[in-house]
Amino acid sequence: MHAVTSQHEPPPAQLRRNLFASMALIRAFETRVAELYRDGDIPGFVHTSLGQEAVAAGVGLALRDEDYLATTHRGHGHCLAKGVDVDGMMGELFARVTGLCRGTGGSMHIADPSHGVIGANAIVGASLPLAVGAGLSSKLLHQDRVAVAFFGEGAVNQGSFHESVNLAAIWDLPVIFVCENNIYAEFTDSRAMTRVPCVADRAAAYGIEAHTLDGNDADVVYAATAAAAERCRAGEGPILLEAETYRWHGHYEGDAQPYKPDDESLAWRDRDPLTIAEARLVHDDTATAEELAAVRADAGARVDAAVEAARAADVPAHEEAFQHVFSR
Amino acid sequence: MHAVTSQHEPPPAQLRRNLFASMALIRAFETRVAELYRDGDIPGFVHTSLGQEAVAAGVGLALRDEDYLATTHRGHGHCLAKGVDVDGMMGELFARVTGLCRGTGGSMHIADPSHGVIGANAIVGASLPLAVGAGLSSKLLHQDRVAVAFFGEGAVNQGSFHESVNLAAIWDLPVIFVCENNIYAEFTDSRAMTRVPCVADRAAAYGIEAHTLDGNDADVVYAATAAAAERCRAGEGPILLEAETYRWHGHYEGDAQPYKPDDESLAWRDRDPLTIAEARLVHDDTATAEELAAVRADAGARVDAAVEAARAADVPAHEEAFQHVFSR
Amino acid sequence: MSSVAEPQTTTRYIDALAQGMRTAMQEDERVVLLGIDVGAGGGIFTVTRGLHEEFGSERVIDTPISEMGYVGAGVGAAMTGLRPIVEIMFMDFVGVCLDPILNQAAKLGYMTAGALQIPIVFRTQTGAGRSAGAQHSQSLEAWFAHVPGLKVVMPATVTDAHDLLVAAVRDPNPVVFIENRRLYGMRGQAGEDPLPLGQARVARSGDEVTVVTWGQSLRECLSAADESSASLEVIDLRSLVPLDMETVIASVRRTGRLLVVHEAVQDFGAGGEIAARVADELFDELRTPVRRIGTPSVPMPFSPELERTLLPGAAAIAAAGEALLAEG
Amino acid sequence: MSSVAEPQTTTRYIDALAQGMRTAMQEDERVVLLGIDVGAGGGIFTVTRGLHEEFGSERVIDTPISEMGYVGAGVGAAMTGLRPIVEIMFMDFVGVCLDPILNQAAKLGYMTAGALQIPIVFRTQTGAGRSAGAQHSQSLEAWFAHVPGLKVVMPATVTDAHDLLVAAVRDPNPVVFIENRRLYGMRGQAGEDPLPLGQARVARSGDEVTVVTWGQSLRECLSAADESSASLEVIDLRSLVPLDMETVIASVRRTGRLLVVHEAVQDFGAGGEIAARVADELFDELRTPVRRIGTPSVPMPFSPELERTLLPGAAAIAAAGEALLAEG
Ligand SMILES: Cc1ncc(C[n+]2csc(CCOP(=O)(O)OP(=O)(O)O)c2C)c(N)n1
Ligand SMILES: Cc1ncc(C[n+]2csc(CCOP(=O)(O)OP(=O)(O)O)c2C)c(N)n1
Ligand SMILES: [Mg+2]
Ligand SMILES: [Mg+2]
Repeated sequence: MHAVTSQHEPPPAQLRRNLFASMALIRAFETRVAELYRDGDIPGFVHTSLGQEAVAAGVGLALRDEDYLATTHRGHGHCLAKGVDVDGMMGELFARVTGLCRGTGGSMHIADPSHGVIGANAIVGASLPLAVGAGLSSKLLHQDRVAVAFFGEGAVNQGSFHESVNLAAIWDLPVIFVCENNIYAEFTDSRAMTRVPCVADRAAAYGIEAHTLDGNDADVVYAATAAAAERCRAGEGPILLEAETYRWHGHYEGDAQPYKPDDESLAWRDRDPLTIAEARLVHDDTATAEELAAVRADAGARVDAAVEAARAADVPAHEEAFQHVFSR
Repeated sequence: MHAVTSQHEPPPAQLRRNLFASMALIRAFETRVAELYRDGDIPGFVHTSLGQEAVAAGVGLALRDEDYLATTHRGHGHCLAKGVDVDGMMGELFARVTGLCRGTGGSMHIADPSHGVIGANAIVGASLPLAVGAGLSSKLLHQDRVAVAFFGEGAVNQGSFHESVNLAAIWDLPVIFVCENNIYAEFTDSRAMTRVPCVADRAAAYGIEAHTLDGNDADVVYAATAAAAERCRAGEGPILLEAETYRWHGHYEGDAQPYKPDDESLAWRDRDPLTIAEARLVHDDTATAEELAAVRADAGARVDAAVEAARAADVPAHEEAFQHVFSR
Repeated sequence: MSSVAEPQTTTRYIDALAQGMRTAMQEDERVVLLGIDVGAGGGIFTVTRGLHEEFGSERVIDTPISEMGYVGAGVGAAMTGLRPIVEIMFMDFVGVCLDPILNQAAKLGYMTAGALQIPIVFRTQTGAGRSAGAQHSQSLEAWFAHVPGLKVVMPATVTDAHDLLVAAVRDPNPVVFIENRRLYGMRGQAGEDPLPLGQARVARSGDEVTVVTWGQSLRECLSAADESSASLEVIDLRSLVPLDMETVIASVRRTGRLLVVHEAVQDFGAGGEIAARVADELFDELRTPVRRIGTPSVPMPFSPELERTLLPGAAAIAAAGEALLAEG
Repeated sequence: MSSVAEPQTTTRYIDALAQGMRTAMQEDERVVLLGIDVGAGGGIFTVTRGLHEEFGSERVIDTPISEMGYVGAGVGAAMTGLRPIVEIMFMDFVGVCLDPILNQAAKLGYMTAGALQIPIVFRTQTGAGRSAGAQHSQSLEAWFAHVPGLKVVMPATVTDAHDLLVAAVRDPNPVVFIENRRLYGMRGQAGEDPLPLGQARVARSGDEVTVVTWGQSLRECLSAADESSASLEVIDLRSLVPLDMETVIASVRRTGRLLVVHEAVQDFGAGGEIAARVADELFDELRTPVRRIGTPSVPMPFSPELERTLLPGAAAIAAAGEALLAEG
């Protein structure tokens, strides 16, 4: 792993508790989704973000509700942390009318513009230009909104990364490029796909500031994002944050991950973002172990309720297939 | 302009005379082509490389006949320096059957695989992946050939630049990326389209060696290319050369260039690559002024002959339109 | 729009386009222009000349040569409150920026069950016949018409250049707006009264053969109507999506004969759709088979002679009309 | 290939594809594979499993997520002596890598009057019906068939998966080779005897209605033939370019009725071309109008129920056949 630094103030106590709660919700959601998918309850492709909860929570909580967020095939956590409704998300995964997209989108395409989420994207690298456009809107409409593009380290090799970061740079747009470097892109160790040790180093080509962060420490991610958002709102242009983290599960649910060395997986499991947060919260008396266990239990119950609601909901009627092809 | 260094040995005397002859041929060709286009003798779009002769000559003469070269809409000089036949080129610009492509390609699409030229390209940035592929062939077929991709500084903002340089880097391919930085992309000052002062700096994102060169000094370009080709043949992977130069004419013939400051144009005219070479050749007694004048006159005569031959040649017959859509 | 010479005091197609953008920008502040050299340079074909001065660099935005990035940013901006007009300089360049059109703009409205609206106009131009070569001559409207969620508009007259452009900007959906550069200098009546998209126009009445066309081929069809001994009714479709089949069917019901003409390659072109629909719906009423005239399946050659060989012209259209009449 | 259960000892479509690549790689050293995770990972659908072990990493090459770069490099490699098979993981991803196919591979042979040959296979797959969402479900074969210079092949049987792939690699031209992932598990007769491209196959004889189809729709058509009270003659086109109209015409001449079926969107799809040609050529012989069945103009929704609503299935095909018979 690359040297990691954080030059920012840690977040205050309540916020740290909220970060934990957000991670707990994502953990519960993704754990449950993995089971549901295994059991054939959810159709399509599913990519979970287990192990990466700190990035989602740290970024999501540092943003305002009206800030924009464009995400990827691995976007459940990002949406949850941004405040998107759990029932709406679960309903969407179940392809029910209660889903945020009424069943037309699915896991890879969850969107909720009412919370600034302008879409999850199944095209690697496509989130970046969209976020640049959202940043352009914010700037030209004088809206003080920040736009975040999430993407993986694999997406950095797409031309759209290059073009988008450069555009945001020359136009001084309020865009935060958040690269979740979980080392793998599908079955490929991304370190073999570049000669450069970390993604943040590649930002130099665009003349923008970039930081490599411990992506399993929500406090660190939060602080860096909050600082970046402030910069953006001050009109100082884009910034790139590389969050080093790890994908616990396979690329998609069902992938047995033969390509990962065991010791690597184990070492990262030891760096569970929830455990890290938990230990620190308890250690500095911000919360008790019991309180945190209750938070986890609440999250589980919340997700259970969402699953029940989704199961009970209707599937879309035949005619819905033909709606919304065009707006009127 | 950016600081320019050359750490290579200057080329020997005969080679320097050849570099001058190559530049003289390009100068004569492009000057004549500009006139012919103005007079309506050549159809389509024409982009000349007047002022940039030293890059073409320096690169072209440092390569072997079998080395590959992929070029751009502004590629006449590159082809000439690589040894492509003047009659075939002029015939192509006139859309005659004597043209290298029998009139199907034209100025933007001159190609001559028999000299390694795998095509001029009217899509900005498209030369790079093609050269990467040629480098891949050379490597896998153990051919010891080098592949050169020419492109402008404007093309650096295309995703294909990013993807191609990275591919060549991770696969250690024998590819020389030659960026002709003539400051402008069409009517746009490219310095406004990046925050980074020079293209060579952007190569750091791929972990490859890069040099910024005085692109109006053919000796410098030659030496750098020869060294790069040697590296490539030794299996040490790709390299990027940024040749700083200037486009004397408009983006296309006919463009009045209102966007260029007069003093800038004048300053670069003072740095005429032929004059630079001439002065040095005469100064160190490698050639006399008379000899060099004769070289220029010969070049002019060669081009005149090509024009006459092209004028006299047939246009392709109707049926030729339908040939070569597929190979058999 | 007839082939009779127009008075020189009327407007040029190119000015009507500029006026269309001006109208749209005046009536809605959220309309912005993005593209390569659309700003200070006024556009490579001078289409946007004057708009930068009038509306400033916040609304008329020069981009780097990063089509994937800026077209995608346009889509992101359209989702978040702007109404961008994004220029893709040549239609052939969609090869480097298709994803934002195909997978983002066309689908995100549907995939979010209407939560996202994407009011964007992709302005581009096509047009063979001036030796621009195979990479600068393609008419690909059929591709876009085949993608659910995109509207596809091709103005064939000066009036429509203005009116359809304004209508496209007012439309809340993504519109691919395809100009033809061979029409840029054409003079005609200035438009002012935009209709909603999707209404074909009987450009010339006749009663023996219906000729359906769009874009620059309209001129050829009108000339053919002048020349032909058959009485041709010429219909300008104006848009492929929405497709006004009613006007077509009504005409063919009267004439009993149909010829579909387009500049695009005939094989698997949009003409097949029109032909198939009419041959189906009017099976019992057609006097003769539906015929199509398009470019043969050949990349467009540079040679002016070969290009003329391939492009559908007035004489061939007139002859085809007469042949149909002779058939039955 | 009929809908009757096949013995489990026969080969799967996916293995036939692998065997096709193996055959091609064994018979010609210049054949190499390029794509995301095609190597050590064996392909996201396991299509290339085993090939990396067998042929090594010089011939089975894992790429970064840089489609524009590696597809373009494949084209460059094809021009310079290799015969690459380049995988584009989902057909939808052509949005990020179309230029090398559209503007390079399809045109450079023609534009060089045959001096360059480009023997490359673009392997890709499509196939809706498994809730992959709108960005992972598109069938865009009509696009490629509309581009002169590309061959377009769609194997519908296990035998053809092998044979057409080998034939595609042997062909000296660029071939877009479109698999359907819903066929991957299908069992059938292993192929071994490649025919040249361009020969349609009567998959099932009948004498009342000709049904022309390709790709996975063949299965639906064969089931429809089983179910339908009309006698359907089912023709598998196998390739759109070259297009074997003779087989189609011969059949329709006998039956007097034609139904064209494809999974792609019906509007402006390839079915229009077939329908238009037959309606023209057999104007006097058709008993009923030519009908088409494709997907309605809607982005493919995630919901399994909505997806089923849209995709052409055996029941609808059987009914359409019967309706034609009832009509005349
Ligand atoms: C343009 C494109 N190419 C390939 C894919 C297939 N694909 C989906 S996810 C993925 C890996 C992405 O890796 P990374 O960006 O690191 O994200 P992660 O999955 O690790 O979160 C690939 C190759 C795709 N969806 N889009
Ligand atoms: C993909 C694409 N976008 C835009 C263009 C239009 N275009 C042709 S040349 C050019 C400028 C290229 O600038 P640069 O790369 O610096 O090369 P130069 O002309 O200076 O040699 C542009 C924008 C194109 N041909 N292809
Ligand atoms: Mg990753
Ligand atoms: Mg330039």
